[in-house]
Amino acid sequence: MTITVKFFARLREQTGKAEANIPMKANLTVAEVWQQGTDNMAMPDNTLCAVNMEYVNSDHLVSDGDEVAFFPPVTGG
Amino acid sequence: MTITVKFFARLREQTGKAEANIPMKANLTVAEVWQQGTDNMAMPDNTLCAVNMEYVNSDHLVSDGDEVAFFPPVTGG
Amino acid sequence: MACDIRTASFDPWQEIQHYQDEHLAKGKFGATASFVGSMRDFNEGDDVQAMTLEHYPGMTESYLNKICDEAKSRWDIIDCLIVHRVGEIKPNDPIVLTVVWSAHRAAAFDACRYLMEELKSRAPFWKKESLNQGERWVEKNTSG
Amino acid sequence: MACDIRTASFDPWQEIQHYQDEHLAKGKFGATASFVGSMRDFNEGDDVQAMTLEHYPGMTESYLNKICDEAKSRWDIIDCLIVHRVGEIKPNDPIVLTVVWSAHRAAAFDACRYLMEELKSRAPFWKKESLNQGERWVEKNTSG
Repeated sequence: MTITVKFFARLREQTGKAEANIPMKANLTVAEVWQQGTDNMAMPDNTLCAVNMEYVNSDHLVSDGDEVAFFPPVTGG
Repeated sequence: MTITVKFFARLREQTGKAEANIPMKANLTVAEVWQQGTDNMAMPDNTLCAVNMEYVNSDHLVSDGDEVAFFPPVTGG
Repeated sequence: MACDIRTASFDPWQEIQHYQDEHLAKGKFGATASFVGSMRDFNEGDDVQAMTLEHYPGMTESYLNKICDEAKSRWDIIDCLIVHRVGEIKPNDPIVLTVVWSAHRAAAFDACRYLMEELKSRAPFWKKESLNQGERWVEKNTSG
Repeated sequence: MACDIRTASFDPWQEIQHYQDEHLAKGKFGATASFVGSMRDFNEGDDVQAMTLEHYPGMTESYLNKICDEAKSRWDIIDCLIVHRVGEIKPNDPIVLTVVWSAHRAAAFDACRYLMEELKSRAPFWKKESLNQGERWVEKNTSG
């Protein structure tokens, strides 16, 4: 009954971790996953969120076993 | 005191020649160069004209020593 | 259709030739549009010594494939290829290659540009530049 | 900047590599857009065995250079290259290569496409196809 949380790039450096696990509970949103995964750090304005490798909004509800990722604007290419 | 006339591609085949020389005279237009160079063949509708390797209209006046070229729509690339 | 993430330097022109030899039927395509993005030694007023490219393994590949599928459904193209570098990169190194093969040129041009624009805005990669003064994350991609 | 007419088959990817090695300063360009037009074995409903490409020596080179100059004045590009084949051509042979190098991608994409569109509409080349039933001139280029 856990959610895997991943942080990339600048957010990995700011949170000081690449990955965390938090307990699953009912009606958990991506924004709440951020709060629990970061001990209530403020989420930077331009943060992008993905659940199971698909982009979602921060009010998206997670399910048990989901992988939730947070990262800054992408800069590839 | 001559004009060099060149025909390319389908027009070379239709006129039966790649090149001709016609005498220069005053107020000679590109259209008249065609007539003299082809023994009064009708100029195909989509014919392109160039004088000294620059596109011109058929009413362009030629000068002594000019190279006048006639060719169909271009199909390179 | 192929989307590759590379951890070592690649030669974009050899990539195109190899992919074409293996996957494209001779005489069936008339247009090949390609784009290579390579590392400049100068950005936003500063000399850049090197760059580190990070990605999200799994999601990156998934989005590159998604973008290729979208291009194939929007334009009449025969095949497409994306190669993208990650890890430590030096100036002049190729970073990204996008290639589209089609019968006629408009589809190849349009789809090749689409691949690049979508990759730049959606594929999870992040660049960190090494400058004389230290390191800095590239803030965001400009629209093309 | 170079515009070459070739009477023998050429390898577009080697052309790009060689030109780049000789003429482009490393680390100064970030974008390379290219287009290759190659011969298909099928056109307007018929199998095509071969093709003969005629040009107007002198005027063709002059127009290719003019088109490159126009691209350089319209967009912020670093360099460009056009290679075009003439003579007897077989299916799958490259016919034309256009390449543009620039700092940023929009200029490279725009200028590369401009080179192709202008070449197709203004450079004096003519194609004659060899079919099973005999030969035919290609009537006109379609707009891209």
